Amino acid sequence: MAVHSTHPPGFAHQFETVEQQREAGHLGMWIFLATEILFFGGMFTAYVVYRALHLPSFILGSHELLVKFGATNTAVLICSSLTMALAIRTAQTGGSKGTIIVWLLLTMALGAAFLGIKLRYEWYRDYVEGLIPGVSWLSGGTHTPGVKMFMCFYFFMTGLHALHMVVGLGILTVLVVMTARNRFSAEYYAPLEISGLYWHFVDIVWIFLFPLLYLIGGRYPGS
Amino acid sequence: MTEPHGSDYHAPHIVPVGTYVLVFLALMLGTALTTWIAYIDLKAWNTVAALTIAVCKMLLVVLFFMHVKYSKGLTRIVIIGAFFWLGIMITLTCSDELTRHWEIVPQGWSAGALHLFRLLF
Amino acid sequence: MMGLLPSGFGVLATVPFQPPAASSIAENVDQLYLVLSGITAFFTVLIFSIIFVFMVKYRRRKEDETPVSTHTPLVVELTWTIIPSLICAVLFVWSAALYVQNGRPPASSTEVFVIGKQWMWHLQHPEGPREINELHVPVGVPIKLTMTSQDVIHDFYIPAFRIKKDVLPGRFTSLWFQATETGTYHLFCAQYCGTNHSEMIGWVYVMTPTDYANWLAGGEKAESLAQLGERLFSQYGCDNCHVPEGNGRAPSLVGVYGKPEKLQSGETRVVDESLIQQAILTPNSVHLPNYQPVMPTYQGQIDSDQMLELIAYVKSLGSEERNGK
Amino acid sequence: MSTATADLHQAPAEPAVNYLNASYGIKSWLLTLDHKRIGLLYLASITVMFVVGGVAATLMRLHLVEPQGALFEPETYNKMFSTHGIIMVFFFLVPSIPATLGNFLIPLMIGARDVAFPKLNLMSWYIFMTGSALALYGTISGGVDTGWTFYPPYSSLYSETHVVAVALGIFIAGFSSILTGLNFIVTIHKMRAPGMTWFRLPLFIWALYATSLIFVLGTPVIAITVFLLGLERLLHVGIFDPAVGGDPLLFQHMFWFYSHPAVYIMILPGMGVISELITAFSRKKIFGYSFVAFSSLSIAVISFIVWGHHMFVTGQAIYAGLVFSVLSFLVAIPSAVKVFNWTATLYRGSISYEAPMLYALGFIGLFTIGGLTGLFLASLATDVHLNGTYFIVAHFHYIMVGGAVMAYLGGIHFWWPKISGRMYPDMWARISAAIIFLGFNLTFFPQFMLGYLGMPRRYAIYPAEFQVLNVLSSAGASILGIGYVIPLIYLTWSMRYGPVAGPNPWKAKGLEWTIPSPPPTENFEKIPIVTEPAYNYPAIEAHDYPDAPGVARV
Repeated sequence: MAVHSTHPPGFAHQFETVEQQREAGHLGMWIFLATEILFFGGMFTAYVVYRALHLPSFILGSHELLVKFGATNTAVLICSSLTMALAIRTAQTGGSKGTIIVWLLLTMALGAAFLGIKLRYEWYRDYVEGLIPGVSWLSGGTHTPGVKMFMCFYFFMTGLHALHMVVGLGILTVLVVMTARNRFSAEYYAPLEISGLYWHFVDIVWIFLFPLLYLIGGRYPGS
Repeated sequence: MTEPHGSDYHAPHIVPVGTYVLVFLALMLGTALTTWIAYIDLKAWNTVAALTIAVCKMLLVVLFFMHVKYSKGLTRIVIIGAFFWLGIMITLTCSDELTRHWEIVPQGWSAGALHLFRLLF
Repeated sequence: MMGLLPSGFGVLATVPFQPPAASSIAENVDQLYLVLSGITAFFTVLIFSIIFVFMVKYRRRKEDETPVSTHTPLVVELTWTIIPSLICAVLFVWSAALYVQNGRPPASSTEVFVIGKQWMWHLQHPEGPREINELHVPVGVPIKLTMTSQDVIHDFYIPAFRIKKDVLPGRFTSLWFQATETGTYHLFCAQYCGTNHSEMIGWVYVMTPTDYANWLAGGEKAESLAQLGERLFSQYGCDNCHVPEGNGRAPSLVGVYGKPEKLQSGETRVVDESLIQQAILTPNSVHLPNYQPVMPTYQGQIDSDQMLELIAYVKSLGSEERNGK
Repeated sequence: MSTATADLHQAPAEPAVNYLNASYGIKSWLLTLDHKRIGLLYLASITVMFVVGGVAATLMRLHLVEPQGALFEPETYNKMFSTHGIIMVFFFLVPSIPATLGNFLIPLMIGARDVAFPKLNLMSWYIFMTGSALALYGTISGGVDTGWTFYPPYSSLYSETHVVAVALGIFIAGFSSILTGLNFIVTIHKMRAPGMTWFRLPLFIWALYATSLIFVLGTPVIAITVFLLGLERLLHVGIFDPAVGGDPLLFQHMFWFYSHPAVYIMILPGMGVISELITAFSRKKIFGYSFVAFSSLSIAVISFIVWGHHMFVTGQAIYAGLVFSVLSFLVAIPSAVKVFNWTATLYRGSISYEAPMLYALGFIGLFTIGGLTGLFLASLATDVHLNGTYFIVAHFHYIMVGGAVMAYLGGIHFWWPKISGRMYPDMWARISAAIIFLGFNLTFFPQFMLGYLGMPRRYAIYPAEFQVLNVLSSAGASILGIGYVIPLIYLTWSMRYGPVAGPNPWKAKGLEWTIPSPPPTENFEKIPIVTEPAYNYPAIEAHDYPDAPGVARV
């Protein structure tokens, strides 16, 4: 049994080796993401059922959404995934803490931009136009119950996703502070790596939400 | 001390910046393609196309950004398991929700089976 | 103290072990139940006796004794994997066949409508009589119950007939039975539905055909459901568009009941109670190709009693046409 | 595996410093990262919840002594059975064995110093307490009357009780389950001592691994489901409201996607405990180790594809009914395999009858009955008659109480010397085991008969012809209640006055018995190196004793 005379930074007592700790952290995060898949999955299941039962209404509802903002936000999130990956790579290769912080801050800026666009140009507009069931709902002639159902799913799913974005921004803030305090090195950067997994996961959720919410039934003339 | 039964451990793989940029460009292209296809009339295939592209984009993110391409077994089992379970939930829920309007089972087989059991017991 | 015991057993002797079996379904369900009880008893006794024998035979006699090792032959494991599998396979096929059989009402069934609401049962006979928490039926005649709820989920349960089905709002579910014994039987709500769930109970009276005819004749003269529905049909102006000849702004409803229709969405659905209701409440969701989606929704205007009357009317149109041919 | 068995007759000394006395004060407990102390925190909290749920059950049984109801208005009775179900299912049975015995034992059994994420472990307990507090608030400040199943539209639109508070409590407590499951899976994968291969793990670990899979894969779905229910109730958006195109049955699907596997969250750890108990008290290797291990995993997997059998009469499509029925029968097979293997383990053993073994044998018997009556409910045609009646109530209490609670008590009695370092009076423990067994059967066997006779469940008043069986059941419940109170008393007593137990009072195998009782905070002075399979009790090869009549004695 190896006796650790010197404890590397961030090493916890219950582990025997740094490697064991790193693997445990990794596996833990992946299992957490598996639970997240099932968490969003419950919502997706309900979505699949109601979409099949109320397809015409879901198409009508989907056409209330603005594709340009959905697509822009997809691009914004993909950019933020890239900057996140580069932040981790910088730490892996022993880059300066300044560079890591710049990448992290860029990631945060892009995340904030996503939320900004969502709030200002989409949800606020929906609020004004009375498209938010239970909060501000002006049911006009074309708004069958199915349309309301669609808008429910739109807000539940994008809302839950946005909540995850906010949590992600919080985690990134902590990472910036930790980096500034020299907690990471080329040998130890597990928190960065694990938070990165979470951030990419949130990106993947949006990759599915975009076509499933904004593009039902296509947007071609006559659709 | 190492994992007692053959380790999953791999020295952390450092992905070249070029790979990240290529993946990024592919993702952006995918987004553009998804949006563009939505404006073309493919009938029911619009949804199929959009979801296919989304799955490809997800694979790119998972394999490269999340480094699954460079990690072994257990991580992949976790991911595949999670999607498999999601599949169970959707499939079996739909086995009820989407078959309620189906014609009731044809008369023949159940009556036949019942007759068989009357003979047996 | 001693005197209490026999009377205690006397009370126990009054406990019935089987509910009355008064329908054709009850007989075949009871056969299956009996076989299942046999299987349960057999394996329970088997496991309990083996454990008991081992407990006695292999009890520890000395603190430091060493037991004889036993190995795990694969054939033993396979035996007790395969035998339960076979038993389960047999049980599945038998019970599933019965279930499908018991779920299919004969074509000749008389239809009775059931509405559940907190906390009572409304029952409507096709001839017109309405009942609350009571159902009078003739013996030997297949009866089909078409059921819906006005509020929460209920469940229509007649233990003596071994039948049960949830009664849902916004949908129609059905049950059928053919009573085999005259008598009075419990009717229960078996899905928890709120405060007075346990008071949502009633009685089913199975009568001889003569008695039943007398009962029908004795009640106040009521219009049949279909007649009431016909009145509503013109009252709401449905007949302006749904003209029988089929040349109006909306499809003719003559003979549609029970037939498959291809909808605008491409889906083909058989016209049943649920579809008729859906067409009245959310017309656009089921509208037919070749017609404009001009029908307004009647959501909130038609209560569930009226809905049943309209459905009964549409169904009667079907039968008239069939009679005509 | 190094063994440090102490002689029973020699009064062994307690270790001077152990996890119980390593630090003092409330704070040292509330901020502890030690898995053993966290296990005890859970033990205390779920005991409180068990008492709350138990009181509700007792009052219900008292009420049902008379057909017109002896105590309450129907409204109160409805709140009573809802409280009983919600508290017992979500706040007692689900965390019972995993969060107490699992937390305490997993690191000890696999040779680790702690679970993989101790801080997360403590956080799970705080999350659980938050959820419990909300649920208790909801039930005390006016109650909830939806039953533990929360079926809409009753729960979403009609009930006028504290549904949101309780649903939120369940939502929050769900995350405690998720994090506990995550912690266990990572611990079992990554923290095993050298030489502790998968097939040397105690079967309790296999069972908890299977349980954790369900925690991780099922619990998120109940979380999102009650979340949707809460939103539906607050905003009336219509997700489960048929009037605007929603489908109440969708809730039932999503609810049972978790809640059926949750049944196996309750019983699988119990099965693991029984494997430990049977081997320890018959001093035998388990019969068919790999079959028992893999049956745990297959039960966990199959548990996710059978949920529709709760919906055979709720308006589910006939095809779905057929699919779910055939899948439900599949569960019977691994369950049967387990029962047969436990029974076969006794064969040629050296069986002794201390209290934990009595619980274990009781478990096998009651689980057998509970399991076999499940066949009635997987069978479509009989389920139509029995669904929603007392038959269901009896069936799942045979599994949940006759199974899970018996195993939980057996496990507590078995590991109590390890947990507290003290022995309890064995005679009292045997008496209480017998009382529980008898009381249990008297309570729930009449309910099978009531169900077949057609008495629906959740009835505050009932037709008079059912009275005799109800009185019998209530009588049994009072005996059962006494049976539960006795262990509470002597276990508490033993913590202070019980004789010192020593490291291995049962002479059992397993890493947890190689260290002092109570264990030191770090568990192992030196991480052990494992060289032998689980349950490696000494045994004589039969061919060495060709004339041995059944069992050879040395």
